[in-house]
Amino acid sequence: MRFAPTAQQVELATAVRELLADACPPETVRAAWGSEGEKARVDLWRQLADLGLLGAVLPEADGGLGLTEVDLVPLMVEVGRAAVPLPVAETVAVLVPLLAGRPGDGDDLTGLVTGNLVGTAELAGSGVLPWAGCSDRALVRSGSELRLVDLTGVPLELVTTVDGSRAAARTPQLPGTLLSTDPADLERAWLRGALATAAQLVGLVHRQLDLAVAHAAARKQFGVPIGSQQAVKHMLADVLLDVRFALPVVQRAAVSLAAGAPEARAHVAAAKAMASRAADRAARTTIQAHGAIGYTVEYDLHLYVKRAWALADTWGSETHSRAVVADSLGLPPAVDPSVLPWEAAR
Amino acid sequence: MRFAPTAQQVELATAVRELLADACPPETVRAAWGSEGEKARVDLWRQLADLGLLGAVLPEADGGLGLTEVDLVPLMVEVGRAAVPLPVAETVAVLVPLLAGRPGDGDDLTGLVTGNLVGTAELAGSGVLPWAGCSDRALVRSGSELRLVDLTGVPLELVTTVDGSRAAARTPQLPGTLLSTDPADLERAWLRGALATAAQLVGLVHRQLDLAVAHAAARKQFGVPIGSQQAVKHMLADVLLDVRFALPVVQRAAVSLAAGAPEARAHVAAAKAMASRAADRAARTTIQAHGAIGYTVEYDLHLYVKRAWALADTWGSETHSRAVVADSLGLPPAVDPSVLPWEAAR
Amino acid sequence: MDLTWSPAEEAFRAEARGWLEANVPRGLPSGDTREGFTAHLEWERKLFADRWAVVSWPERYGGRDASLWEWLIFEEEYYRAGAPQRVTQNGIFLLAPTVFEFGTAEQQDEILPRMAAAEQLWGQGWSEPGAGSDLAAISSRADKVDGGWRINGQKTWTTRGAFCTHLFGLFRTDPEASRHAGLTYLLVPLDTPGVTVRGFGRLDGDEGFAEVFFDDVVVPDSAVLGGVGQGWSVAMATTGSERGLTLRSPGRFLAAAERLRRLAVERAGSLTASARDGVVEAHLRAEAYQLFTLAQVTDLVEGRTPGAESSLNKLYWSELDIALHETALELLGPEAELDGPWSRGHMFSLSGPIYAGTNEIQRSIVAERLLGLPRR
Amino acid sequence: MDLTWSPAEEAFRAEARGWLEANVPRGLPSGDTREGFTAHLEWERKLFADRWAVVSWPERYGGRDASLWEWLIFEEEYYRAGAPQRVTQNGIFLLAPTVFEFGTAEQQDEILPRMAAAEQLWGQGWSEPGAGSDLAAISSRADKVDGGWRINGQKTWTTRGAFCTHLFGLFRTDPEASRHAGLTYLLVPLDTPGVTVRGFGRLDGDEGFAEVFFDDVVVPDSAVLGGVGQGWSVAMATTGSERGLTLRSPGRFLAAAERLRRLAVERAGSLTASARDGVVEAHLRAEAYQLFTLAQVTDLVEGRTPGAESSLNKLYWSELDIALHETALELLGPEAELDGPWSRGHMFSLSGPIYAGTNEIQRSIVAERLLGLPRR
Repeated sequence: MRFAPTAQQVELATAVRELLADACPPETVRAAWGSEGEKARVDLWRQLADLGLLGAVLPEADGGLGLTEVDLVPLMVEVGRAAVPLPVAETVAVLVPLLAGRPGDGDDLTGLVTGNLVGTAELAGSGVLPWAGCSDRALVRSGSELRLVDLTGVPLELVTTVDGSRAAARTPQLPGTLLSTDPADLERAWLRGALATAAQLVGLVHRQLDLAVAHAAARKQFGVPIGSQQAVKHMLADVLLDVRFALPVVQRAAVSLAAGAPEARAHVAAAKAMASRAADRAARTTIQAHGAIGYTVEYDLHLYVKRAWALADTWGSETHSRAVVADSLGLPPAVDPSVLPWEAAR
Repeated sequence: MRFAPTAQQVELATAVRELLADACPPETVRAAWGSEGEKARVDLWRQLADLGLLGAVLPEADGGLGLTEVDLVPLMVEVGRAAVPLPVAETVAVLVPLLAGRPGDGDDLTGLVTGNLVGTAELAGSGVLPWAGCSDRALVRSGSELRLVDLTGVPLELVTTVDGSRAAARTPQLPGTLLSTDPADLERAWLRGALATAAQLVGLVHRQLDLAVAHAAARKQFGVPIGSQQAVKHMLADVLLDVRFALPVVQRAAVSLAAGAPEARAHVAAAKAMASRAADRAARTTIQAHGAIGYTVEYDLHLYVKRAWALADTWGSETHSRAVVADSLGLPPAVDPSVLPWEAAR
Repeated sequence: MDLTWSPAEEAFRAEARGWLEANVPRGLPSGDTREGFTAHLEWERKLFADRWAVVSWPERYGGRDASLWEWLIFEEEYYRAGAPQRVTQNGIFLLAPTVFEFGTAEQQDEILPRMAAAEQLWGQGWSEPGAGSDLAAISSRADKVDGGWRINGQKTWTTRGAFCTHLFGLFRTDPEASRHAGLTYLLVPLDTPGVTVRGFGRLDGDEGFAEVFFDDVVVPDSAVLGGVGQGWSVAMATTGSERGLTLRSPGRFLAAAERLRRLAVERAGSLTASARDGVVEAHLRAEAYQLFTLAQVTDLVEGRTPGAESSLNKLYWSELDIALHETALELLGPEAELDGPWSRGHMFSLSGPIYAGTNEIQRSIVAERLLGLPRR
Repeated sequence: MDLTWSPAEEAFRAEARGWLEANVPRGLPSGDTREGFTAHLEWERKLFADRWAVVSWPERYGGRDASLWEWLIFEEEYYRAGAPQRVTQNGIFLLAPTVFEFGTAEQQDEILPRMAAAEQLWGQGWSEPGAGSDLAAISSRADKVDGGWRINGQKTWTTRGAFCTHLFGLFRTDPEASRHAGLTYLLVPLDTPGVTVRGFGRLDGDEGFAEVFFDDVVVPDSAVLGGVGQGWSVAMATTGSERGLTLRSPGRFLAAAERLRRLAVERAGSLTASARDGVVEAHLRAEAYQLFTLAQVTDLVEGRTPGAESSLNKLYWSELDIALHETALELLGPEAELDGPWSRGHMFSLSGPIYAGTNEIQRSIVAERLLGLPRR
């Protein structure tokens, strides 16, 4: 029993954090909202590739870092903290591990890990593909089949999203190559995406909290810093409480997934449920703690809040994730409460 | 349009409030927890009869005050504020109006309005009859029939309840006289009981709030009254917010019920749902605002908190009441969220 | 307790409903962009032309002398018909009550008809970078000059400021006086030399806010509303309006709760129990807000003034609005991240607990003034 | 990240489980009544006889020198087996860590074995009528006399005080010193002349609290724990224990969440969506609390001390405990008003956010010490 990251994991996360502090400051995220941000995105992707992050899960023999899901968690926390406007989670945690097991798709795999290709994924069947506008490949699902789509030359109907950096597009049936019909592949891909998303949400909450604390300590109203008022203190303490108790649940999910444990499905769902809730509450609270300043697009907070909103509802919303947990607990289905005691529920 | 109590209604409520301040102080409620309180209960019941409250809904020609459900709301608020340890709501709002329409039951009716008999009621079919230990008659339901039970001489299995003044008993099939098989009678009786319970909850919240405000203003910790701390201020402000917005919903339900409007069912359910929620939150909050003092039975707060808990879950819990509202809105039944996107809900 | 409308009130409702059904424009762009604002002005002018712009005002200013009850009915019908947000609202709901109460006859005759006709478009100039909820910290100053005042300083978070023609605001006219004292309420045409307006984006990205810079801006003595140095008490009257029932009429939330109900029915296939309960909650709260308001209007009509009660209104509607939109987003699921009326409404709702005095301040007001808890 | 137990730890678990399954008493009355307390003492003495009373203590005091990990395992098994609340807990979890850290060898040898054997039963004497969460406001005083101290004053909210034999508490030994200074930690046998104990009812009506009055009570110099005037820092060490992981082990909430799950399965016919979601929530939070604790114990084992983090524990378990019981009451419906384990558990849970420093105080500690927000 040792429930803490290893020194190596901490070291790698610190390296990623430092890289992203330089390479993905708020200006980069902001730029990604418009077409002028494309070059910054390409540069950033390249830097992530150079760090070895994109192929991190490949064995060292194949030029990777041999990382497991457990190792990825602290890295994805950093990707979230920086709100990297690229499908890092989808490429690193979903596409690369999937393609790595399939000798036939070597070119795409090489392209992704070297940073020549950007890969996104959407398995919920929502009809909207995030990061479509900045991606070359997309993993999609039709029924229970996994398909890989080459987005080059595919006409995309881009849509406006609340988080303007998401570069999302509507996806009517995309043409694609069949990757797998094995439901186990599909489930693993889903769980990896959900886990990486939960970890990003943890990072996003920390970023929002850092901004709110800095603002509340500096902003004076009525002659005192607003952060010296109990109301502000307590609302921000609750954000910390949520996220500090979400992180270990995310970490456990990674351990279960890496071990191939049958509990992985429920553990990932628990992680996503708690991270989504923490993120939703953090978004609302940190906007409130900022007052009108947080309610503008000139200030940086909104970049992180909007990413959190987007990620909270994808790869399994809180409600859906809780349904998975309920299922794992063997709970009977809910009954409708009777309307009046002598009338049966309708 | 004039959505406020009339001067007469205010006057009558004030009279009841003043009577109860004298006749039903906390000591009387506390005494009702033990058998030594029986005499106080009998005296109190007699005083309520003398005031004309017990037969208040009878026409003036029959010795009543000719009150409607609308008039009863402010009175029941006062009954709640004092936590009267007797089935006032059941007698005044449920039994008397039901019996008044039935010439055959004159003796019971006279007994109830003159204060010679105490009448309780339980229509949810919970298996527990509140106030059984201090009542002579009980209105119960079997299936959709209303029955009146003469409790005299019936052996009762008294049960310990959280609110020790409730004098509740388990009720295996009680023998009783058939009063009505008309579902409209049943529904009206239920709605009147639920409405009177909602009104009492409003009064109970105000009593808890008064105690908490007085305590918070007087109790000093860290050199200042705890009520000068934002955390305490805001939690008590929320209690006031809940109850101030619950009251008009209770009042509207009374208007609809008195008018025989088809919306009465949904409006009473809305009233009960909001009053129950306000009471549950008030109980938790006012205990917290009192600190350890509120967590003892020596201090009076618990008398009102425990009554609120009991009433919040009877005559339709918040969940059940909300189901009635959902039904009135024509909402489709809830679906179980899918577990994973490609798996149907179980 | 009488919850029925008189035949005259019912007739008023029928007339309003009929006119709105025939005239409400569909698919107007956001009023917080320049093009959208222009489109909205057309709607405002149509309202004015048919005397629906300011129903509760005297006829001579374009109103109908409607009672408070009729005003409530109009608002209910307005939102029920799906009519757009009023881009003139900061003028007609915040400034106008103050002009009626404190304005000179000349100010009333000059301002009110033009405001009703959407010729003068008024923005609010209260907040400053250093004075948000703490209004008394205002530092923009107006110095006395011959025949008028010279203004220097900066206002911010002026709603739709970039599209307005005029600004009302508080300025420090006595720099010696502390906090609440020494402030004056001034009316400033935004085309006065020395004024610079810069629009900026709200949370939804629309240019719904502006900063207004004053660089030796001179206004005449007649720009003073309600007396030199009286700005605080004059402004507080308007604050009451903003927090009270005028700005957030129950009709708005009743209509939103009904839209939410329809969304739930349309999306029955994804109506989870928690979303379904959220629809019930929105409906319960919207009706509670309506009923609370009816009680409050009864009090007003009978001469009892709400005072600190308006803080209860503001807490209730602002939190109801957020909860309602959160439920809508839950119903939309992954589509919630798409730009649309619900996601925009959600972002807009988040401003509710912030503006017009944060909800934290409102809770303290409730605790101190309604419950009598001690100040620090 | 290693979430597996070693073979030795698994063996320890198996041994504990086996013993508990064979020995846990069923249907014990509440330990907060006199008769119940006596019944619980039998259980405590059985635990001691088989060396399960204080597993983490040294063998010479009746323990097993168990590691923190083993202690966690024992607690998990203890609650999983449905074993009763420890009536000795205020001694073994609150006083004992302080005696280990600050006691003289004589004090350790005198107190610890008797405490473990449930011969000395210790109550906490911190709160006073005027000093609840604000412990530094203590006014009960101990004046120096020849060879000892003379105590006068009153303590209150002493858990199970009416059934205890000894009391540990803070007393003001230097009336000149302000607040935190001038306090001394004293150990007082309750049969000392001048001590009067009066039990009174907790929210559930049981005599779980006591007031303790001191009227010229003289204790010897050896009653001082940790040095004259050092009471505050000595007491804070114990406060850390009370808020931290020792008092509320995850096993307790895991077991409660599992009981709740079983209740939901048994009452499938009345399992509404909101109650069902409450069961999920209780499970999620209990597991999160367990995992958070595992991370914290890893830190402790590796020499990193939690400090203000213990406020996070206290906030989390106390609110989880209430939510869990509220869900149970929802499942019970009208039966919730009957006296029973769930309604009693609910009332008990409401003390969580109050004792050991209210949750309001804990939130301020989190904000100031973990987030770095400014004090007032």
